[in-house]
Amino acid sequence: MNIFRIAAKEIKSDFRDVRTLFFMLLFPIVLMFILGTALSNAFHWTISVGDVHVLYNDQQAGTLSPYIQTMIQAAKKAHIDFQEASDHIKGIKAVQEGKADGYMEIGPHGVELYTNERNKIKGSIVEGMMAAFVGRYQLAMAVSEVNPGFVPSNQRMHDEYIQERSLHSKRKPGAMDYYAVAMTTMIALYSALPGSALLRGERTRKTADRLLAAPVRKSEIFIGKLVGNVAANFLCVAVVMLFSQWVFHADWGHHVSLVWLLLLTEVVLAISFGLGMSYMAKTEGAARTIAMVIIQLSSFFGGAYFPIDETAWYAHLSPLSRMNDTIFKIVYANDLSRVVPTMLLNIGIAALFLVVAVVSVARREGL
Amino acid sequence: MESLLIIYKLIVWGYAAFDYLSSKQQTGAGFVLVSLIYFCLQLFALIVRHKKWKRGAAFGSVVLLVFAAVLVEPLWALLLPLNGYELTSLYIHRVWGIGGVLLTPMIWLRPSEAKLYGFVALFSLASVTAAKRHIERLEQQEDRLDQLRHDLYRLARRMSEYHQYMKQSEYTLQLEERNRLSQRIHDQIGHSLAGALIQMEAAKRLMDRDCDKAKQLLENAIHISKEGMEQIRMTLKQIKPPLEQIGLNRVKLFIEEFSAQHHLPVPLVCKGDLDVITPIQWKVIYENIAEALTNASKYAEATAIAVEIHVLNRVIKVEVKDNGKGAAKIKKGLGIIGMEERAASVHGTVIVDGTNGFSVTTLLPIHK
Amino acid sequence: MNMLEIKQVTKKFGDFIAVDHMSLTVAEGEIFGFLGANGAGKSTTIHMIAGLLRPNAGEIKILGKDIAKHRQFAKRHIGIVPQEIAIYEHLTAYENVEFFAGLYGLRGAELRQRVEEALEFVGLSDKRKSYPKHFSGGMKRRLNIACALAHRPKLIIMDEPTVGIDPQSRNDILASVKKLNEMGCTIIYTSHYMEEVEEICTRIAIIDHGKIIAEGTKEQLEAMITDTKDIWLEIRGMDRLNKEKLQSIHGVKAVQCDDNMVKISSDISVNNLNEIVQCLIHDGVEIRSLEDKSPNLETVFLALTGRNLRD
Amino acid sequence: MNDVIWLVKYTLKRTFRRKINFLLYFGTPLAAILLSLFAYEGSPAKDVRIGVVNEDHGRVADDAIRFLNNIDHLSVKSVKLSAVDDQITSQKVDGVLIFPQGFSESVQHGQPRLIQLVSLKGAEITMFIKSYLHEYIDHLATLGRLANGDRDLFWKMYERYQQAPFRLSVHSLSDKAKQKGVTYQTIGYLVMIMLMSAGNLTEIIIKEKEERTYSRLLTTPIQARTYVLSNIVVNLLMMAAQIIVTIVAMKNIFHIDPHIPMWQMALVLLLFSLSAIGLSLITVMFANSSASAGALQPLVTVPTCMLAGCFWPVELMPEFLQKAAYFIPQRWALDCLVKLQEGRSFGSLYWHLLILLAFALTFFLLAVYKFSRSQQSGQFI
Repeated sequence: MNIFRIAAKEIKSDFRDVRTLFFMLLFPIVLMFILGTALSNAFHWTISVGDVHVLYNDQQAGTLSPYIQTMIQAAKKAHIDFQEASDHIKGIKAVQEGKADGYMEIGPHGVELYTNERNKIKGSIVEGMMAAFVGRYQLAMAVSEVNPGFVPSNQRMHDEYIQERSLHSKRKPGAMDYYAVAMTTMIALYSALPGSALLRGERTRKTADRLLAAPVRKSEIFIGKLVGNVAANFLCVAVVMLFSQWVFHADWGHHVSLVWLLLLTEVVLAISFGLGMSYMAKTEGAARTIAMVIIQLSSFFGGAYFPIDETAWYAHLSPLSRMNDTIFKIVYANDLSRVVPTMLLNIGIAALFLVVAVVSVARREGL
Repeated sequence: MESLLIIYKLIVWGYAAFDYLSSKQQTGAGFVLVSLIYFCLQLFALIVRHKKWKRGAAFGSVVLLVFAAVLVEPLWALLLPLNGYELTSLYIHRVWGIGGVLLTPMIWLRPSEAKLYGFVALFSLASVTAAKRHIERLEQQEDRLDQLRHDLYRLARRMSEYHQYMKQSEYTLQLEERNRLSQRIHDQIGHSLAGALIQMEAAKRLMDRDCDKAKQLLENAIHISKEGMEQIRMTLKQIKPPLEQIGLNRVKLFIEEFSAQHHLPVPLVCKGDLDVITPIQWKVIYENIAEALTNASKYAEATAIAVEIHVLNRVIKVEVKDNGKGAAKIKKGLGIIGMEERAASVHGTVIVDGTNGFSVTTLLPIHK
Repeated sequence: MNMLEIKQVTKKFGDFIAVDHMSLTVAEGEIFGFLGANGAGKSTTIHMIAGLLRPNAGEIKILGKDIAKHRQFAKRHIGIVPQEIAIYEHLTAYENVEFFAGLYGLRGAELRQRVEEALEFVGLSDKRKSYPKHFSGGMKRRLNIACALAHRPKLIIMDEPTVGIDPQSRNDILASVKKLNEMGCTIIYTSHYMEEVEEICTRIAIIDHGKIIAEGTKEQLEAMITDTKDIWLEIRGMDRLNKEKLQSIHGVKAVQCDDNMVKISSDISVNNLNEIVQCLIHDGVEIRSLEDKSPNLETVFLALTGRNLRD
Repeated sequence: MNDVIWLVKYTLKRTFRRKINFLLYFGTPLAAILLSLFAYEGSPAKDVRIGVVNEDHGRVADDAIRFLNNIDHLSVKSVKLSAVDDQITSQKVDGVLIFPQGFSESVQHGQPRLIQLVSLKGAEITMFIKSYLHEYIDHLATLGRLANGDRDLFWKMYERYQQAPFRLSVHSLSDKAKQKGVTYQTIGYLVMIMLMSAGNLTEIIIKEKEERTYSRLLTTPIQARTYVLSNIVVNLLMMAAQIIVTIVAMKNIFHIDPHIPMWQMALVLLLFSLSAIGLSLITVMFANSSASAGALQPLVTVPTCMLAGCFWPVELMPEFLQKAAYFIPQRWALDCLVKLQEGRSFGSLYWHLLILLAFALTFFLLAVYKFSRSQQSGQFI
C-alpha cells in the first residue's frame, strides 16, 4: 500500500514537471515530425537510381560506331544519358567529382570504363550496360569467326528470358513509420535521466529523511519510487507512441501489446541504468553526464537519427538497435522470435544495475 | 496594445509566408530578406524611445512594404494597413481620415486582391482603434492609481521621519540625563567632602573656644564623611585578596615550571570563590591542566596558553586555551579520554574545541 | 512513562565523533530544547531518535521501547520537522501533507480530515491547492511542519524550524509549538536561537561537541553560573525609598542606591519582582524604568564554553 | 570597455576552470569531423546484393552467375529456394534470381527457360539487372539458335564468345566529391555545435541570475548592458576559436580539402556565429529559468538544424520544407558554402551574406526588445 502511495506521488510529480514533459513528450514528437516529413523522400527502402549520365569517347571511329549509336538510342529510354567527352582528363575529372556517373573510352581492343568508387549503383548500371554491349560485339565476333555466314541479327528478339515476380508481401516502413519507432524507443532510453535522480533527488531535496522517518521500509520506498517512475516514463513513451499512431499515422503493426511490453522493459532498463549510475558515480552531475553521453551514443548508433546498416560492427552495441530491430520484425515481418530474447536481455541488464543500487542503498544509512 | 499589434502583424505575415511556401516560386532570398528587414524595422520601432526614430521606422516599414509588394510578393501589401495605420495615426487623428488613407492603395490593386486588402484594412482599422481606446482608458486609471500610490508613499515616509525624530530626541535626552547624573555625583561627593572639610576646619578653630560646638561640628563632619564613604563604597567594588590554597599553589607551581621550560607565557586567571573547590576536584583540575598543557606544547604550535579557573555558582570551569593552529576535526586521543574519565569521576565533562585555537574546558559541578 | 530515554549514545562518522556518550531523558508533556551551536550534534541526535541514523553505541527508547527493536512503533509516534525544508515542489500543499500522512497508514476520510486539520493548524488551509514554489519562506516552513503533524505523533521533533524566516512567521511557529504542547504533544525543539528556546522550552539541554554540558530548566541552567540576579531601577522619589523594607523581601540580598538608580540583587531562584515593584509603589516611589540584568542562556553558554552560540 | 574585458576574462577563467569544458567546446568539433568522415565511409552507397538460386548447375548457368559476379559493386550470394521471400523482405538482398533446372540445356536449343527474378514491388534496382542479364542471355540464345541443335558448334561459338579479345575493363576512380561532402557534413555538425555552445555560454547569464551573483555584479558599477555585451564577446571568441580549430584540424590533421579558401569559410561561419549568439540570447531572454532554457535550447537547435540541412542534404526533403528551410539562418550559411564549393566567387554571394547579417540583426533586436521590456518590469536585468 505504501508502495502504491509512493508510486502515485512519483507519477503525479513527474507529470507536473514542465521539463520532463518538454523533454519526454514534445522533443520526440517534434523530432518525429521533422525527421518523418523531411526525410520522407529519402526514405525508400529500395535504392532509387534516378537519371544516369555517361560520358564517352569513341577512339576507334568506325566499325563499332553504329552499334554505339543504337545502344545510345536504346539507353535513352532507360533514362541513361550519353554525352561525348572531349578528352580523357576532363572525362576522368568529371567522374571523380561526381558530375558524371561514368566515362568510357572505346578503343579497338575493348572498352575502358571509369566509374567513381563511391557511386556504386550508377557505376554498376553503366558497367552492366557496357558489359552487354561488349557482349553483343563479342557475340558477333564469335559467330563470324566460327561461321562467317551467320550474321547475328541486329533486331532484338522479343522473347522474354526473365520472368519477374514482385513480392507484395510485407509492408515497408516509410520515414514516419521508421522515426515513430526510432523516436519512441529513443525517448524510452531517456528515462535514464530521471532514473539517475530517482533516489539522489530525494536526498538533495531532503525529503529522504522524512520518508525514512515515516514507518515505511526502505524497500518500500525503493520499489515504490521505481514503480512510479517506470509508470510515469512509460506513460510518456506511450503518449508519444499513441501520438505517432493517431496523428502521424505511423504503423505499429498488429501486435501492439507486444510492442508495449517491449517498451516497458526498455523503460525499466533505462531507469535501472540511471539508478545504478547514480550510485556508481560520485556526484549527481557526473551521473547525469555519463547517462547523457551513453544515451546520445546509443541513440546515434542505434539508428535514432538515421537507419544504421545492420551489418556494421557497431550496430549491435546499442540497446536501441536491438529494440528497433525487434519492433520492425514484429511490425513488418510478423516475426516474433526476437521478442522474448530482447525482453529478457533488457530485464537482465536492468537487474544488474538494480542489484548495484540495492546493494548501495542497503549499505548506507539513508537513501 | 503593443503585443496585440505584434500578434496581428505576425498573423498576417504568417499568412503571407505560408502562401509563399506553398507557391511554386523558387528562390527564397527575396522573401526572407524582406521579412528580416521588416522585422528589424518593427523591433527597432519598439525599442527606440525617441518619437523621431519611431516615426522613421514606421515610414521605413511602409516604404519597404510597398517595394516588397511590387517587386517580391504582392501579399506583402496585406501588412500595409497595420503599418500604414501606425504611420498615418501620427499625422491624422480622425479615424475616417486614417481609413481613407489606408484604403487608397486599393485603386492600384486587381479586384481579387483589392477585396482581400480592403477586408484586412477595415479589420485592422476597427480592431486597432478599439484596442487603442481601451488602452487609453486603462492608462488613465493607471495614472490615478499611481497618484494614490504616490500619496500613500509620501505619507508613509513622513511618518517614518517623525518616528526617526522621536528616537533621536529620546537619545539626546538620555545623553543629557547621563551627563547631569555624572555631574551630580561629582558635585555631591565633592560637595560632601568639601562640607566635611569646612566643618572640620571650623571645629579646629572652635575647639578651644567652644568645645561643644566644635564637637557638634566634628560630629557633622564625621556624618558627612560617613555618607560619602558609603557612596564611594557603593560605586567601588571591594577587592578581596585571593585565598592562598594548597590546590591553587600546586597548579601555580606547575604552570610556572611549564612556562619556564617551554618559554611560553602561560597566564593564570582565577575568578570566583576558590574556597568551594574540594581537594578531590583540585586533583582533577591539576591533572587536567597538566595534561592539556602537555598536549598544547606537543601539537598546538602556540605562542601563548591561557589557563582560567572560574568558579561559577554551581559549576567550576577550568579552561586551557592556546592560540595555536587548532583542529577542524578532533581525534580523541588517550589524553583527552583520560581527562574525560577524570572529570566523569567527579560528575564533570570535558569540552574540546578546536575551532579557534585549541581549548580544553573541564566543567565540574559544585555540590553544596 | 518517559517519552524518550537516551542512554550513553555515541555516533561516529569515521574519526569524527558527532555524539559522545550522550544520556538524557524527556518526560511526556515537555517541550525539551536542544541548544547548541551549529555542528554541536543536535541534528545527529535527532536523526538517531527519528531512526534515520543508527547509533554506534548506546540505547534509545521511545515510550519505554528500544527503537532498535521496535522501529516501526517508534516511527509511528514520532513526527519530524527537518531542518531543511523537505517538501515536494510538484505536489500542492494538500498533497504534500496527504502523501506523508498516508505513509503513516492513514486512509480515507480520516486521512482527509487529518490533513485538513494539519493545514488548518499551520494556517495554510486557504493555500491547500497552491504549489510550494509560490510560497514565502515562512509558508514553506509552516508546510514543513504540517507534514509532520497529520499523523498526530506523540513526540514531535523540530530541528531548527525557524531558520531564515521573518519574525512574524517565527512567532506563529512558536505559538503553534506551544499549542501543540497544550494539546498533549511532547516536543523536542532544537535551535541556536537562545531566545526561542528560553521562551518556549520547559527543559533545556545545552549541547556542545556532542555532549550535554548542562541540562535543566532555564532557571536551573542560569543558577549554574550565578545565584544572583540584578534588577536595575530608575526611580523618582529616592527619599521615599525604604531600603530596609526592600531588603526584607524574600530573596533580596542587597539594595544599592545611587542618585535615582537602585540596584537590587536577589536570589535567582526566587521570583520576587512583583513584590519589589509593589513595595516601591506602596511607598510612593515612581518607577521610571526597570532593567532585568539576570543571566540568560546565552551568558550561560558563554560562561561554560567560552564561546558564543553563534559565531 | 575595461569592464567588458574584465568580465570576459572572468567568464573565460570560470568556464575553463572545469577541464571538461575544453572537451565540450573544442573536442566536439573534432568529433564532428570524425563523425562526418565516418558517415561518408559507409552509409549511403551500398553494393547491390543479389541472391541466386541455381537449380541447374549447368555450365551456362554457372557462367551467367560468374558474369554477374564480375560486375563491380554487385555482390552475389547463393540462396536457398525456400528462403527467397524472407531474404528479400528482410532486405538481406535486393533481389533473387532463380535459374531453373535444365536452363543450360535449354539455352543450347535457343529457347532458354525462364529465369525468375524476385524482388520487392517497386524496387527500381532490379530493373538494370534484368536489362543486362536479358541482354546476356539473349546473346547465348542467339548462339543456340544459330547452332540449331549442333552441340559442338554451340560450344565452339560459346568458347569464342566467352574469350573474345575485345573486352571491357573497368577502372574505379577515387572520389573527389567525397571531400566536399565531408566538408559539408563537418560544417553542418559544426553549425549545430556552435549553436549549442552559444546556448551553454548564454545560459551563464541565467545561471548567475539564479545564483544571485548577477544581482551582486549589478551592485558594482557594472551596467546590465556591459554584462550582456561581455557575454556576447565571450561567445564570439569561443566560436571563432571553434571555427579555427575545426578548419585547421580538417585541413592539417584529417587532410580534407574543402575546395574553399579557408578565410572565406571562416568568414561565412563567423557571420553565422552572430546569428547563433542572437538565437541563444533570445532563448535565454524568453526562458525564465535555467531549467527551461536548458529544455528550450535543444528544442530550438536540433529541429532547425535538421530542417536547415545540417545532417542531410536539403534536396532530400519535400519541396515545402526545402523552402521553409530558407527561414533558418543555418540554411544560408550552408548554402553559401555549397555555392562556394561549386566555384562561385565570394563576391557573387553578397545576397547570402546580407541575409545572414539580417538574421543576426533581427535576432539581436528581438533580444534587445525582450531585454528592455523585462528591464522595465524589473523581471530580468
